[in-house]
Amino acid sequence: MSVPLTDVLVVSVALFALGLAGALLRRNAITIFLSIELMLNAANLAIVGFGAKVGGYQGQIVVFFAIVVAAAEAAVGLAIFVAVFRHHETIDVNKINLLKW
Amino acid sequence: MIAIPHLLSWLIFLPAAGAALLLLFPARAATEAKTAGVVVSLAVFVLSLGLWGYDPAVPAFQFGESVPWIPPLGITYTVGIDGISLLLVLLTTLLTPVALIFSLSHVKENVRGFTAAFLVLETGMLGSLAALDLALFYVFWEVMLVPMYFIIGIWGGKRKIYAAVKFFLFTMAGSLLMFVAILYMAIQYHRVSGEWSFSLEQLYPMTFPIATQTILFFAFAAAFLVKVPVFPLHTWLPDAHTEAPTAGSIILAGVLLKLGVYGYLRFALPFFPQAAIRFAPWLAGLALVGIVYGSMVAYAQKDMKRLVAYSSVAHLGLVMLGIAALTSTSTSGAVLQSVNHGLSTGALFLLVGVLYERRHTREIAAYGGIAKVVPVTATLFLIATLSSIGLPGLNGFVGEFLILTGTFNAPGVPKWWAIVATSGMILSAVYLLTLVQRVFWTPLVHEENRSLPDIRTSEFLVCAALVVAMVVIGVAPNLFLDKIHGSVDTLLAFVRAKSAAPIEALR
Amino acid sequence: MNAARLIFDLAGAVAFVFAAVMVVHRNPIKSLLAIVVSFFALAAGFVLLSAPFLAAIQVIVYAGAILVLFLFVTMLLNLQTEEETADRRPFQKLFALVGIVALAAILLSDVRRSGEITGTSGQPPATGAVEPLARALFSQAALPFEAVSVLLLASLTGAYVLMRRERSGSAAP
Amino acid sequence: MIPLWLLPLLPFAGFLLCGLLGRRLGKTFVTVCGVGSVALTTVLAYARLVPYAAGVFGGNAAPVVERYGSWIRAGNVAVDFAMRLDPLSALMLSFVTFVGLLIHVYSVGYMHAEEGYWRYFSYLNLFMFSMLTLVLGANFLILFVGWEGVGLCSYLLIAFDYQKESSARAGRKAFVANRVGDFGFLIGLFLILGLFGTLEFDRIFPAAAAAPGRFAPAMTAIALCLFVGACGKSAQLPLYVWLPDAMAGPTPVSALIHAATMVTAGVYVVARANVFFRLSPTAMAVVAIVGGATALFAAIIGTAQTDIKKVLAYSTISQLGYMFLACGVGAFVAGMFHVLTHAFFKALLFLGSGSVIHGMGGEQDMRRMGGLRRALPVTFWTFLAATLAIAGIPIWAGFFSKDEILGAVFARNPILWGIGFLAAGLTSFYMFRVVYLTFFGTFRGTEEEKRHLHESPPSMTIPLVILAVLSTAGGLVGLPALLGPRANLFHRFLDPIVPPITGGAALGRGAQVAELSRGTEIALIAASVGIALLGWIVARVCYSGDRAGTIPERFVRAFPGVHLLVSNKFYVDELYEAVIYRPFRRLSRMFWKVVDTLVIDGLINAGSFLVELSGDLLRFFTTGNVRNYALTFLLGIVALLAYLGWAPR
Repeated sequence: MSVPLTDVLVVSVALFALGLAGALLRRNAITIFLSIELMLNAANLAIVGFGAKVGGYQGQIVVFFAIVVAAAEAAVGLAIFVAVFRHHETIDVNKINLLKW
Repeated sequence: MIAIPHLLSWLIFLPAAGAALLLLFPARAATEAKTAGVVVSLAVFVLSLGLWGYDPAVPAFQFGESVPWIPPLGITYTVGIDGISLLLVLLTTLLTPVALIFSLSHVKENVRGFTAAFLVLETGMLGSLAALDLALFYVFWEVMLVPMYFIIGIWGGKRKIYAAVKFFLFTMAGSLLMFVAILYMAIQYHRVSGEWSFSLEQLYPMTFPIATQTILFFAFAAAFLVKVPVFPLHTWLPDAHTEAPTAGSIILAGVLLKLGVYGYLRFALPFFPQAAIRFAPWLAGLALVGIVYGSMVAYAQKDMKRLVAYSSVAHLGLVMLGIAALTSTSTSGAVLQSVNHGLSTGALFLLVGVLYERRHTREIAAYGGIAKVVPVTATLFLIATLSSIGLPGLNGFVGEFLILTGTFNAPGVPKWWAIVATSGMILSAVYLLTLVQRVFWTPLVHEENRSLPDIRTSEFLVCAALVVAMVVIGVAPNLFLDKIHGSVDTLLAFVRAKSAAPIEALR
Repeated sequence: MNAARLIFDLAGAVAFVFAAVMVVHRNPIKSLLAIVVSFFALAAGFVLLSAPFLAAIQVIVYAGAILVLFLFVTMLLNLQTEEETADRRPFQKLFALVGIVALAAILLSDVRRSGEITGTSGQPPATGAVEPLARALFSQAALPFEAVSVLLLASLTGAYVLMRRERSGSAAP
Repeated sequence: MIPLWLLPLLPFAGFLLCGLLGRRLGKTFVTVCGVGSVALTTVLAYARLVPYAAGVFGGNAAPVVERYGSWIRAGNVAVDFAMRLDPLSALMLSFVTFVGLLIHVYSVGYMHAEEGYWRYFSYLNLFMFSMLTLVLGANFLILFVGWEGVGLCSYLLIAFDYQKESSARAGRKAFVANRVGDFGFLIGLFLILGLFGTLEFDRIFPAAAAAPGRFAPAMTAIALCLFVGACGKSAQLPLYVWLPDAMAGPTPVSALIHAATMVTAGVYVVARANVFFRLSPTAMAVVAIVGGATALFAAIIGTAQTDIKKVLAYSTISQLGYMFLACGVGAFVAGMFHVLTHAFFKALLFLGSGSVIHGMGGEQDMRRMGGLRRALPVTFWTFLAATLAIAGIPIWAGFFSKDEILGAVFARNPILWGIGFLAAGLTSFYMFRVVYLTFFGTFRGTEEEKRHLHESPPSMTIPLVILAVLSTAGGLVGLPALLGPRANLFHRFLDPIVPPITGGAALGRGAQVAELSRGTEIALIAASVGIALLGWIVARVCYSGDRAGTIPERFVRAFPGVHLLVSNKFYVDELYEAVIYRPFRRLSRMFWKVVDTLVIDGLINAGSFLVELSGDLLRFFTTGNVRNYALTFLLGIVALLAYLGWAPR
């Protein structure tokens, strides 16, 4: 009476691919960031799935930490967006090339 | 003389400790930083005099210390000196306070950093000279590079960045090759003995097949010959010397170049005797080219510091020739001449610095006829020049004579080596006396030179110290040769034994 | 086919659909709301994988705090819809699609082998109780836990520094 | 017993005192220190010399060697601080100290107005130190210390007036030309060291003399190398060019260094190493030919010079040539005899010319002088004595030495004798030309100069008189062998240092003149007196009386090419400029600009350019667009996973 691992992983891969598509194809930084969060969650799902299959709580602990890191990342990332927006009046990543040279 | 325990370690780390201490000073305490630097370096000099107790009768490293440093890899902190390094150590401890005292009144910006860089440099130099563990040596060798890079790059002249980067890349390229060779040797040792060790004591007896030896020899030689520098690896030197602040030039010419010579004698020669002997004619050839070519290019220079820099190429060519000849006489002469060159060229750079600080140009054409305005500077400059061109009675002659006669009478060495090298004696007179003539003699044409102030007391004192050393070595060279001689003989005997053939047979 | 699997698949489908909405929608606010829904669905999935604590965190922290932070920022910046400028990067799109498909294909091909994984840890399967999780967290993972708290502090500071407006003309002393 | 080391060290102390304190303590101090130290040295030297010389004449000629410990000790080189007194060094010591003292005294008057008075005396004292070291050194390396030391002092004193471009240049030229000689000298030392393992005179010379057959093959090289050094120091062809320029120095310096003492050091070395030279006929021939050629060549140039000091300079070169000529034919003693007499009369000539220049207020051009006989009587008479001596008029010193040389040369090679004979005539001619142009006729200078004309102070004239006496009577120590075998004191004194050589390669003999028949000898003396008188008469006809100058003018008109060539010193300086200096400068610049900057740095900069270029190319991958980076990341991961998935497990 449990969820088969295959289902979990399929969902995870699907979500991950979606997140990837968003990150690569969208130009709005917020959306890209959200896509990245989505990928993170897809990974979390896979880990929990594996954890349930293997047994014990290790998987859940890892995901717990992943969520905390995601929180930290969100805080800093959003702060960067605000700072960038102040300078450039946009967060369209096509128009921001701070990382050039 | 009271024996001070751990004298070498004190010498090596006292400057570094001083540098660390300096960083606690407030950034604006320039005078205090300078004074502290001078005091520390003078203390090191005084301490280093304790090394004079070195006993030449004992053919081994003395003042030795050894403690494990990185045990899993067999890396130890092993130091000790013999007759070859003794004089260079003393030269280092002498020239560092000289350079710092000279800078007392001339360096204005970030004095604290400047002084600290010098002290770290001194640690690097002394460590390199005393290290008897390849890994330790390599660490100190690289430690020298960094402060010198900053000294040129921050306190240098107009093209300082170019010069600093060039200096860094040239020497780094050489020493990285050496690093690979060091690792290879340690791995080989591990393969043979099952242990890790980088200490000279363990590695000296290793023999390699001639093909391997050749490659390793070239890797080591690359590091040392760039530093010397041997033609055609010398082009970093004029730029570095010219752009470095005066104190930097003094140390660069006085000590850093000698470390190339020292490294060659301490490592390249005893590790790979067969390769070293096989390529000795090539080394001698480059040295001879260096003598003639360096002299001629020096003659063509319009910039005082560049001229002196090229003269270093010529003089060190002579030193390398003495080493390539591999006789006791010429090699002893080469070691002594290294010290001599440090003194005379150090003094020349110092005095060029004296002029530069007053007039802010190194162009020879901007001077002329100033002997009347600055008689003391002119006299000291003349003495340094005479020392540099090998006037008997001053230090340069003793070294030159020993190198030349040792080379000339070395069995199996073609006579023309020494004959060509002796022509350097004529050439050095040509370019250095021309410099004296153009700078100090002939009519005074530039009005702004009429009011040049003469040498300051502090500058005079350090220069006088160098002059005294020149005279002492010139008149009583045995004081120094007796210390050198035994170690050189031991080294050559080792080389001969290890190459398992008389040196002559391998040429 | 058991009920748990059915419910999980359903939740996965919901998560996928709303995630797709998030990716496709040009209005960032609506994208945000869509992903909140997606995360709720994922939380449901966690419950089914006997990780109720994570489900709670997913709802409270992720959806409730982090995404709300996103919402605030988005509204603060007053971002409306993405500008309709033509994105003249055909190669970017092409390669991205190829890459995504390839990655998904590789991952899915590996998923087929997931049946090989068995419970080898020797530990009993998770029951969903919070207490053993807490025990594990504060004993085995005590050090990472503390480290993560420092990370949070650092990110807090970083965010503060980044957000601070520099007063023009007042150079550092 | 006065230790020998004291002799050089006294002037050295004088040098230090004058040099370090002289500027502050003033002229009196400098005079006391500078002259006093040399006076003391002279007194002490004679106190040592007189008993020694008595010993030599008493048949006890053993050289005295004093050792003061090791100087250089390394490998197979061991050199001692050691000084040696033997007849040869005793001879040199006697006139170096004495003439040196006279010239110091003379300088007090001559240099009294100079700003660099202290500097002058410190250099002069340093010179005395070096010269005494050179003379007394008991091995080649100590000798070399003095050898280089006198070169240094010569350099410093020529360039004494360093603010004058010409003086500064002349100083450097002298030093470099000397260095070229020293180059050969050093190679010679290396050879000696290699062959004998030591440089000590009392070991190498007996060794070579004891086994001539063994050492003879190497001797040509050694002797020629030493001779190269001698050529540099003693201004022989082709290295003589520095000596005429050296006249830029103060006149007493020219007298002391460039006439009486330093330039004869080369002859001293050849005489010192006579054992080596005599083992190599080739080297002897070279010495003789170079000496003879120089004697004639310089004498020819001397006839057309107008600067009084230049005439004397070329005269010096010519006379030095004589000395080498003598050595080259094996008459080392005769050569040294000429060194001695030359020291007296040439020093006197220079000091006399100095007195003239002093009286003329610095003018050196003889065309602007004339009739100075009345204004400068002492100078005139002493100068005349010196002229008679150098011209070889009997009873004056030069006659004896020159005659002995010519006799020895005739015995060996009549062609060389012809050269020497011709040079003797030319010498007489150009010297009397100087006398007539300077002291006879009417004054040709400006009115102002005429008013300024005055005889020099006693400090200058007294040395002149003393030297005149010596120039006149000094030759009597070396009476010709004609007057009996024991008449020649000089030979009796010096013969011990010319040891007999046994074996096939031996060339020299004790007394060469004795070989000639009495009749030949008398004929030779007559011939040389005759040519000396002929030179005098020609000079008188050309430069004195009513038709003064007309004959030379006619000569110039008849042979303009010859005159141009001679008065321009055969264009040797120009030749050196074109063949040596200019190519050297060009090559130096070429090395710097082309080899260093273009080739070596070019290669290195090409390397760095490659690095930069690849950086520039790779830069296009950093678009700055985040999505590009992410995409690259993704593709990388796909590639990695594909590799891991498909790689064989």
